Amino acid sequence: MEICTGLCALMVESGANSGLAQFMSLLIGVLLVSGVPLVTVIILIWVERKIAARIQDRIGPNRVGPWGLMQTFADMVKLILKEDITPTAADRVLYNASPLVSFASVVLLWAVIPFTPFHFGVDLEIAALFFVAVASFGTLSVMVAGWASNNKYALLGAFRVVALLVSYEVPLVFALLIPVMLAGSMSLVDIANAQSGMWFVVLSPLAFLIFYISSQAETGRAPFDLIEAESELVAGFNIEYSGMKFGMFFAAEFLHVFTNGILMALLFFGGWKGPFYYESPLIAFFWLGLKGSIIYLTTLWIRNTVPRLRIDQIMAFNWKFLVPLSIGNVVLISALLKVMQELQLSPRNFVGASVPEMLPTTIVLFLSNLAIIIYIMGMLRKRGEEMRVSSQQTRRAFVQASGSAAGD
Amino acid sequence: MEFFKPDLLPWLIPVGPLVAFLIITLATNRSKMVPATDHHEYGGHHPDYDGMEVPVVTTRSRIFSITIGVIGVLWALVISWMTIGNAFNVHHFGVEVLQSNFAWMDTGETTLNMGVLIDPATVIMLVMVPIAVLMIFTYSIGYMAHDPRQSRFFALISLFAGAMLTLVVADNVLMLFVGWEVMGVCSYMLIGFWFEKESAYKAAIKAFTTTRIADVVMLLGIVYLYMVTGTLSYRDIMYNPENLELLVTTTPIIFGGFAVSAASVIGIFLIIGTVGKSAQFPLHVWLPDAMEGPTPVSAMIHAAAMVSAGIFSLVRLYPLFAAGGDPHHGIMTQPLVFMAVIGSFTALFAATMAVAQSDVKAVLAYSTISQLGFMVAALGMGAYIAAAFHLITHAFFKALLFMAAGSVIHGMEHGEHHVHEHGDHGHDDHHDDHGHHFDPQDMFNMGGLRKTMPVTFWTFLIGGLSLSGFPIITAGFWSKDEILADAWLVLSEYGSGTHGLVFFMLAAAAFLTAFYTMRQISLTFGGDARTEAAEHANLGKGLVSVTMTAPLIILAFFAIFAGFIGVPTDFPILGSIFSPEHNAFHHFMAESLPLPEATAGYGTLPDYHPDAPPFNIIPVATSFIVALGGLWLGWFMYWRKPLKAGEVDPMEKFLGPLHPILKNRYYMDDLYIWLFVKPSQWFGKQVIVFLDKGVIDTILHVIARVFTWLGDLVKVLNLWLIDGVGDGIPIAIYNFGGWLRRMQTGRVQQYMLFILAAAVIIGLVLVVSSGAVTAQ
Amino acid sequence: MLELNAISIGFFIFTIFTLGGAIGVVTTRNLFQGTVWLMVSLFGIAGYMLLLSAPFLAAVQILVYIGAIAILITFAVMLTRSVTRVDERYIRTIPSLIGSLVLFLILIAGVTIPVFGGHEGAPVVVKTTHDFGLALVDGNGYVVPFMLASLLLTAAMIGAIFIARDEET
Amino acid sequence: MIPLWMYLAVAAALFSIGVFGVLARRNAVAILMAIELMLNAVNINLVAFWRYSETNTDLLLNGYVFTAFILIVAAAEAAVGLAIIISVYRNRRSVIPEDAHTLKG
Repeated sequence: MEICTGLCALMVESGANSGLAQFMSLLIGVLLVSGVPLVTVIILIWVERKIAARIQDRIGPNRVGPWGLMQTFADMVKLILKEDITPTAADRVLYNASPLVSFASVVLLWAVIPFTPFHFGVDLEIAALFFVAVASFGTLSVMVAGWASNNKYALLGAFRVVALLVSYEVPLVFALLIPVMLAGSMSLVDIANAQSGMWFVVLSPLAFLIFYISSQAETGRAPFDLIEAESELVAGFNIEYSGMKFGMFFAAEFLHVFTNGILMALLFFGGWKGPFYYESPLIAFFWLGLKGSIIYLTTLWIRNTVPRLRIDQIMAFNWKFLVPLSIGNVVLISALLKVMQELQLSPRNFVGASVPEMLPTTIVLFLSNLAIIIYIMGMLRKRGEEMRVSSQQTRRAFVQASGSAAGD
Repeated sequence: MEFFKPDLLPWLIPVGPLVAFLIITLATNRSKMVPATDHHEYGGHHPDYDGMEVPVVTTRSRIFSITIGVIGVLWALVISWMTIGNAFNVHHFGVEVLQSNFAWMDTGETTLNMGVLIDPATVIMLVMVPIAVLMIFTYSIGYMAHDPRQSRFFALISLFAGAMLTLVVADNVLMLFVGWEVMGVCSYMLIGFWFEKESAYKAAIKAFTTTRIADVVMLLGIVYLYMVTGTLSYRDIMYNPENLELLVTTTPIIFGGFAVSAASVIGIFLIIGTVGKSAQFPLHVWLPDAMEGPTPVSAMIHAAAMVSAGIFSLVRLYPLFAAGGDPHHGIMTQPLVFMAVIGSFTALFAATMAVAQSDVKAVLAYSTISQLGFMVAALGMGAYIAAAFHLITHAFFKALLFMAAGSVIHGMEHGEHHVHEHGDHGHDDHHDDHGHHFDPQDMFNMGGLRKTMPVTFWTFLIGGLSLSGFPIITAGFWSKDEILADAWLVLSEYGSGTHGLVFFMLAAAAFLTAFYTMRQISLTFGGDARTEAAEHANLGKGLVSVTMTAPLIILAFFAIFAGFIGVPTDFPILGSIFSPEHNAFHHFMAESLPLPEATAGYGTLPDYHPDAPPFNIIPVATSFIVALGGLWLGWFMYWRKPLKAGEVDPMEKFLGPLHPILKNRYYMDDLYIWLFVKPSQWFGKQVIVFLDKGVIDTILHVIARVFTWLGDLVKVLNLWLIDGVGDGIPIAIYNFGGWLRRMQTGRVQQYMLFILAAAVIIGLVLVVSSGAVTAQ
Repeated sequence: MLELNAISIGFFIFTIFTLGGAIGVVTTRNLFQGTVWLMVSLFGIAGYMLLLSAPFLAAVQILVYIGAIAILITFAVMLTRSVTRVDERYIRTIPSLIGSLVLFLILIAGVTIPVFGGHEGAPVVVKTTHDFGLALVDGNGYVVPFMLASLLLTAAMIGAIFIARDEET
Repeated sequence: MIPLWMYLAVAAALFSIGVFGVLARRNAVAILMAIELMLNAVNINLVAFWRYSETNTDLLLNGYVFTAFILIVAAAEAAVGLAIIISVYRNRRSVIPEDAHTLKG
């Protein structure tokens, strides 16, 4: 921000129209902020490939540059040089526009992400809402891409994606409401600041879990990766895309995952809070990056180890489990918060407080969340046992039947 | 609870029986259809029911109805006692009373209030009515045990009791009248309860119409009272000297020429109401016929409720009757004279008829009329308290007597049934052999019942002695003695005139009372059985007989001891035992009259607070003589040498040609038939022949002709004028609609285009006009 | 008259978005493209709301219109795809065009000619989203309409599901 | 600062375009989209009036709140409208309101 205002002043001094200068400097600020994710994604692709390889007992990229660091640049060059195909039956405008929208929807998110307490694109008072709103662009781009390709598989993939994204947006938003309620603000800066005493992940682990699962689905990573579902849909909605257009979808997905990591770090893990974060913006930025990266790594871990689910399983899991759970969680926490507000125990009273001051609040909220989790776990275990028993019975019946058949 | 405030509690008293009535009527009155047989006691088998199915109440409904009815009465009893307790807590009760009311409707300048009032008169009724009613209910459990309509019976007597209690707690004449009329309806339905019997439904109609005549007159009195005073509340009229004086000084419009005051006219009108309700001469004819109802109903009507209500209303309104005169100093007003004449005449008149009756209940019915005559006469002499006293004691012993008589009848029926079952001839041909129906109520069929029904005998004896006024030990003696004492006071101090005769007439009536009572006891219980049925008469065993004997015992207690609350203070020996300071009943009751201080300033009003009549040996001796003499004569004629079967009544020989007259009730019924019924029938017939068929029909026919002709004319007009117009308009509308419907294309966007066009036109108009306005 | 600054430049950009998108919606032959044009138009309107310092409304506008309604319309377009290729775009083109134009002229006259209410109010102090949230749950504010609106939405959703449900399933 | 009338003018234009779309388009979905345009024109007006004309008392957020409610109503309307369109389509294989004129006079 300081850079923007400084630049603006400079331009006005050098004789430019003040309004125009303002506009231009804003434009430059926007470019600066969106530059961060653009650079990040280049590294991310390498990291992802490397880690996936290690988990799958491979080496991963190792030829281009030291440890294969330059592999991404090589790929970029390849993608740019590739022939840019537009199918003749496709809707030309939309076909070309959708990768842009897809990538833009992720980059737009970075506008509200505070890198340090004082370095951010814009501190919107509705940042959380902005996050949800912008996420809908992602849905849109997928839809448009699938339709504009004029390809059967692409359209089917697009339908699946839209169903998935729209469905999982519900628990996502409900989970997002919890930190908003705890902090009493939708601004990400305020939310991060409210966690100086205790991270919200401790106050509300359930909300974090829901958010984590939903965002995994939102980004379309395994076990929710039936967007692509290579075995069924060949490549999903982007089947007709090639060259840099495909690269943009690709990059957008990778970036989206990392962005979600950063967002979770901000919402649940105190953002840039860490030892000495106030000493220098770089240290604060380092903590944020570290936390985001750890979360990112866990998602990678999950992606590479868990098998894909069927669409009906995904939908049932969402509508029959996650949505009721998230609604119940919101209702319970909000009622609890109202009571605690009366008792002067609400987290809002402890913005910038230390850990001991925050302790009573923490204990109450954590225990309440724990109670729900234990209840849910018990329910799930019972259900699982029932299913196990029934499957065993089926198997036994089958074995008996075959055994008797053999006896005859 | 708001309702447990003493002032509001009386509202709850009638609620119990009334709710019981509703519940029984709506919920527990379930019947099942069974083929009609002789075993159902419809008060006699009805020939029309042969081969038909008749409704018989189910056992469960029977039990529920009984339970609910008894609970309702118990409720009334408990609340009454609580109310009485509250009343005794009130300081200077009588001047201060328990009351609450609310405005029911506005009638111009005045407001008609509904409310409850607990004053001494109410309290004594609340002592008597619930106990008597409860006894009657208990008795009915057994008495009606085989009746196919027992639920209905309990519903009706519950309503009856509720109406009576409403009447008792009412604080105004209108509410009293409401209870009064509801009782009239109930009495109609209960007297005609066994409507299969022709005599029963005729008796019901007779009772209803007779009392209605009186009620209409009474309503006139009430209306006039309201017109003059603008209120109907007892306290506002009877306890308010201003209103009383207003009544006395007002000259009525219609009877102004007869030198009477409004108070007199109203009083006489109201008394006529009582004459009907309490069966005084000449409207007494309904009451003996009312014996057609079940015996508990007779007890209800004659003792606890209906006739008492008549006397109670007179007691209530007494200050009105006495206003303008001074009965304690020999100045009698017209209503008092009216009451004295009617009452004393009725007392003697009914007593003479009673001696010649052979029906066990008819004797009691005439006895009731006679005793009510005593009370009315007492009121006519200003013996307000004595009347109330006799009302209470009479209620107890007359209820006892009726129920004992009912037991006797029940026992006789039982005996007859027994005879049939064990007789030589078969059950079926019994009716063919005996043309006439066996009458279980005829005393000449009885005799010797003291052996088979000892409890009934002893209680009947107690009741009978109380009725006769057996000296000292019975309640009847004390109350009757007080009436005679008052009558003697009037006679001795103010001598001649109409009131002079009262004492002698009442004394004669008392003598006859003792005589016919002893006659009845002797014929019923004395000697040996005159028929087979009487020999086997009993009440059976088990719960039924208990419910029919227990009330008798309880009432017998009251029939003896109720009198001791009113022993005169200066009566030798006993006075100092029971009334050391003052006559308790007298002292209590006198408070419900206006205080002397209150009426002192009003010249036309008497001193309402009389002292108890001083002790005088003459009336007491008279009481002794008439009671014992009458009893002795009865004993001499009937008990000493009991009648054999088939032997004629010694009275027939003794009275000679007078006996048929008395037995046929002085031919009063026939007289009424010739005097009223036949002329009205004749008149009705003439109306049919001349007025209806002759005059009205002719006019109608002419009018009809004219209109038929007119109709033809109009029809012609109709065809071308009205039809032309009437058809033309719809056709025009139809055509227009057909043209218009082409606009209705069903295309929604076209409609919207129309809307837009309209909006644009309106917008243009607005723009142009507001632009023009602003431009100026 | 109008100084050239970020806001005015934004206004013009958004105007192009809004009106261009709207014209696209009513003129395009391809309905799917129509939905995309609709989104463009709605995006412009969200921009207006940002300019009018109602960022919450802007975000909700995007969330609800682009994220929900437009997607819904897209689905409807695809579900009714077999007949969406209607040869004639318009019916009653001329009367509709005339009517719309007259309406537009009247409205423009209303808003521009000062006589008809072209009143210039000074921008007032801006309320924040916080105020808005408080007003929605305030007993003196809009809590009853708010609840009614939520009820309406629930009812509409249930009704929509009921209407669109396949009879066989 | 942008004057109020500019917003109003844009809204008027948008509204008129919406009206044209509603009246002239044949496809029901297109009509629905045009209705959305009209609603949004109203939204612009409401927010603009709120921003420019509302007096600054404590709780006066009428324009703002109205806009929010219109969003809600629009969502409900779109859901129900599309449901009806799909239902009609299922029954008549047509999404053209002109064809659904059973109620014609």
